Amino acid sequence: MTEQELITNIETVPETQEYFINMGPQHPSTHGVLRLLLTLDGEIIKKVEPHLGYIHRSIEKMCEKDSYQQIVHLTDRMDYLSCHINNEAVCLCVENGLQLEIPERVKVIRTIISELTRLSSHQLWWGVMGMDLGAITTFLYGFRDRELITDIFEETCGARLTMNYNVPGGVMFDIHPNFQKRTKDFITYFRKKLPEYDELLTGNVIFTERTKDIGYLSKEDAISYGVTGPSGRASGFACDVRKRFPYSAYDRVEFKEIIYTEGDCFARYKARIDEMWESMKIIEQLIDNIPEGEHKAKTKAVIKLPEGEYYQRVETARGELGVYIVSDNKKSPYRVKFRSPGFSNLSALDTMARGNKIADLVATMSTLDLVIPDIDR
Amino acid sequence: MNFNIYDFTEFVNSIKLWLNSVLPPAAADIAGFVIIGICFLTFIVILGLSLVYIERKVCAFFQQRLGPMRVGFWGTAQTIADIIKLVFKEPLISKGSDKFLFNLAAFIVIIAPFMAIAAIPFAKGLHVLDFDIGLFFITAISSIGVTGILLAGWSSNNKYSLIGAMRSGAQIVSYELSVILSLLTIIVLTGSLQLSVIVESQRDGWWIFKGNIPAIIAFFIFIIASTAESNRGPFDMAEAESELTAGFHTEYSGIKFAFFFLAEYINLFIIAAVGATVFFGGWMPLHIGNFEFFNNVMDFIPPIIWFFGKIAAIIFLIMWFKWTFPRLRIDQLLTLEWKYLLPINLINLLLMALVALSGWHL
Amino acid sequence: MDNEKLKNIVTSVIPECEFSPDESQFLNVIVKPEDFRKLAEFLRYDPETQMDYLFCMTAIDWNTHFFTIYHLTSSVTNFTVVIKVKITDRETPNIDTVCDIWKTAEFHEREVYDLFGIKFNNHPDLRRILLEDDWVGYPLRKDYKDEVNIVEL
Amino acid sequence: MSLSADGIYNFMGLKNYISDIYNGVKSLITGMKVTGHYITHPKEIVTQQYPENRDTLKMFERFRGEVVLIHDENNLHKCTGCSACELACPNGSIEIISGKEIDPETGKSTKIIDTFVYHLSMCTFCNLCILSCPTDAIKMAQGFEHSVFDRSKLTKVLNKPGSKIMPGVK
Repeated sequence: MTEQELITNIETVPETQEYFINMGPQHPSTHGVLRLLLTLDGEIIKKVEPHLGYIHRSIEKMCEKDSYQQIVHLTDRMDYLSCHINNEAVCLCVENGLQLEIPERVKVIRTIISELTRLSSHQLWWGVMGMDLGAITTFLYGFRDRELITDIFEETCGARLTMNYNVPGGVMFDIHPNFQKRTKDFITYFRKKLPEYDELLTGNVIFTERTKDIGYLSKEDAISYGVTGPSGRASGFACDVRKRFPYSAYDRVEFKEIIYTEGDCFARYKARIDEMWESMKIIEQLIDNIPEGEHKAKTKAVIKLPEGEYYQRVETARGELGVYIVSDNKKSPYRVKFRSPGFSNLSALDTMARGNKIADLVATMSTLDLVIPDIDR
Repeated sequence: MNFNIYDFTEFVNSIKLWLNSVLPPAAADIAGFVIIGICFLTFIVILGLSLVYIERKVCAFFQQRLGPMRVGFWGTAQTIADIIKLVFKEPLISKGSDKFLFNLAAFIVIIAPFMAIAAIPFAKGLHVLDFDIGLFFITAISSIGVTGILLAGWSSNNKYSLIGAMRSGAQIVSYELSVILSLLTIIVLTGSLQLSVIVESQRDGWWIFKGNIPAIIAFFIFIIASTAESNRGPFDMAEAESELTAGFHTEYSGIKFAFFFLAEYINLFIIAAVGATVFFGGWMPLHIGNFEFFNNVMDFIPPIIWFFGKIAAIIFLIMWFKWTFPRLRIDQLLTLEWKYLLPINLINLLLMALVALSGWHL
Repeated sequence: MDNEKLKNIVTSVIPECEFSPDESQFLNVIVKPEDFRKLAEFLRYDPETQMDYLFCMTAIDWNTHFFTIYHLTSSVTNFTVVIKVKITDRETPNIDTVCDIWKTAEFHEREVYDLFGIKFNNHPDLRRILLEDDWVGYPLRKDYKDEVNIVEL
Repeated sequence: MSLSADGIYNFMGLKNYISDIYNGVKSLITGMKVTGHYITHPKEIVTQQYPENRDTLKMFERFRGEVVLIHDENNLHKCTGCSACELACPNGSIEIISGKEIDPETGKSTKIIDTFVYHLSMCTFCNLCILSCPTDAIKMAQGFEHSVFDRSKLTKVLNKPGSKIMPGVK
């Protein structure tokens, strides 16, 4: 072989190429019907391009036809893991528009159930996060503890997941007589079980290796992308609506806004675990001090909001949910916009996952805690 | 015919003699092969089914569940029902896949453990292939399985499968080293690769007790490395359900999927068997020095029960790992091997040589 | 900072903007599409305002015109302003993108494009985000008709 | 190599290396203790064997399983056919077909229900119909085993044949 031939031979050796992989819409770790188009170089991610809309149900369009009472139950179907908080957002927005004075009892009940919802959502997230990283046992433990909360919901609200417990002006029924006892029992139980979560996953050397310095999101990016909730706070973005714009009974309870500055998967994980402790603290402060009174303020059968625009933000388990209602003084709103936390959080995924491996993308996604119906609405 | 549960030598010999007496020598040999083959086929199928059942139950109890309960008493017939389902399922072959290699891969994967299992001593005299390189043979043969995994990933025409296969290749090449080095640590003491000799050398105590600290370290490295070699969690990068859907066997269905499934469990058995033979004395009962009475009581338990008991214990340990730990990432997996296990292993081997030379072992 | 001061700042940048009535929840500024980009850049980068967090972005169809609505707040000063951009062109509504100023706008603008048909000039990747690529029409417009999927009760 | 005390103890990073291994193994054993606890405590198993425990399974009284029209022992119900629930329902799962009945005593015609159609397949169990009912004629029952082989079976008629409105309910 001559030298020339050798050179041409070397040149014809195929170079490494980037290739595409479709992650989803059916994939175990996208938690629903999310499709990610990954551009990969070997196992290194070059680009993540989310394709949404597989479960788009046009909730905003449906709201334009429904009465204000009916809108509430649609929000159950957005972020189904923090359904009570979604309902609360709509109700607060409507009450705000009507200038309705809601009883203190309602505020406290709403806050307790919101925090229980947050706990149950985080428990589910913890289980699923472990499963995404390969520790399937955590999934069952997370669900085991969540079951007790859903039992509380079932007894008081009448359903386990899509509870629709709020109505504009208050809550649908008064709390069940067993509610306080069950909740207290649960808190004592879960205070014992939560350290187990740490033993099983948080301290585990494999887990920390898998999550530390993975999926980094800087504070500037978090604000710019609008990444809120525990994910945003893990990057140092103080975005807890409960602290910044207190609603319901959050102004009278003491709790810490969990802020980490690392911005990696482990910080997001820790933020959620710590948030569970804070939620329990909030519930303990309120559960014995539920004021007596009505469970619902008097409202008209047909609610008409005065002309104008109303914006209400609440803190769901995933971040800041905004409800923007534009009313033209009819029985259904003119335009409703739900600023869902998942939608904004997802948009930062590309920045976070670039340069990491496929396995890291899974970890990043699960620490973002995506709920697909929340993103697609 | 003289059947003795403590010593199968006479029993096996009498079958041989009987075969030779009724058949010409060549035919007798062939008949012997066929009988052994059938025995092993039955054994492997039963083994696979029961291991799947055990895994499901153990996993369920770790997770505070009950596991399969519907089919048969406590769900004992569940795996049989599963196999029936798998047999009747349509064997799909995806478009654009290399059909020949695709089909071949499933067989390579299952053949490797089939061959390896032949060299394992089940009890005294119950041993098909007892040659002087027995341990070497098992480690060599069982790593053929990775060829099947690579072929499966390559021929599936699926990028997930391909990534899984490549991961598996990298993983097995690395961990093969640790498995062999940790076994060598004990070979330093036995001085032989023949499995029957290794078992016999532990008549007065198992190597894990006799071999001082290096033997214990070697055992743990062996467990870790062989778990990785068999692609089980926390080292199941090749399947990595949450990342690669099902890795190299994404495209397989029906009975060919069952082959992959079965191979995984037989590999598990072989690992546990090798571990039990080398570190825990194989079928040898637990003997402690001069405690005559204790030793006699232990001798009363048949060797085959000892052997399977030890295997069960090791399998339980491996399952415990799988159902507790998160999965490693591929680069961490290689880091673990090359930065931790291999250096420790080499030093451990040196230590063991020192122990053997100075006679510190029992 | 209070509403009055912010009003003054905004007027100093865009003299011909309108403000909404006082009783509304946030300060509303109504600007023309051609002024919008300038105001957005100013509010984001001016050291006094530092509106670095676009927490909600949407549009409204008022039959004769569109509003694109930007809810802005600052993580430093915690002050909120709502910019409404009035787009009177119903046939080819378009407006400058802000997704280089607030990255979250990239997705939100795609959503608005998808559901209202408002084009964002200079947007890097303006495709439908929630609906299929071959969907006809823009569902959140008030004149949208879909005989098959929308059932009138 | 520096001769500081740390440098001597941390010979070539060996100390870090060993403490890495020690901490790693310790954390793994902590995790195994948790799972080990549960495998040795089979009494803490939380599985409920559903079809077997059907007899003892009792749903909470507020559980929303399906809408029923309350009938008393004389086959009387309280529904006046005002269709408030039909209006309140967000999904159109309630259809009330009303008829007229002429009161034999006064000769006035009153509105009564002919059929109370309930589409279970469309219901989201939001409870709005129950809240809107002025006479408390309907309630949420606890039945949850709704699966059927034929979808048309999910369209139910809630008023029993021959049932009448309770006297005095307006």
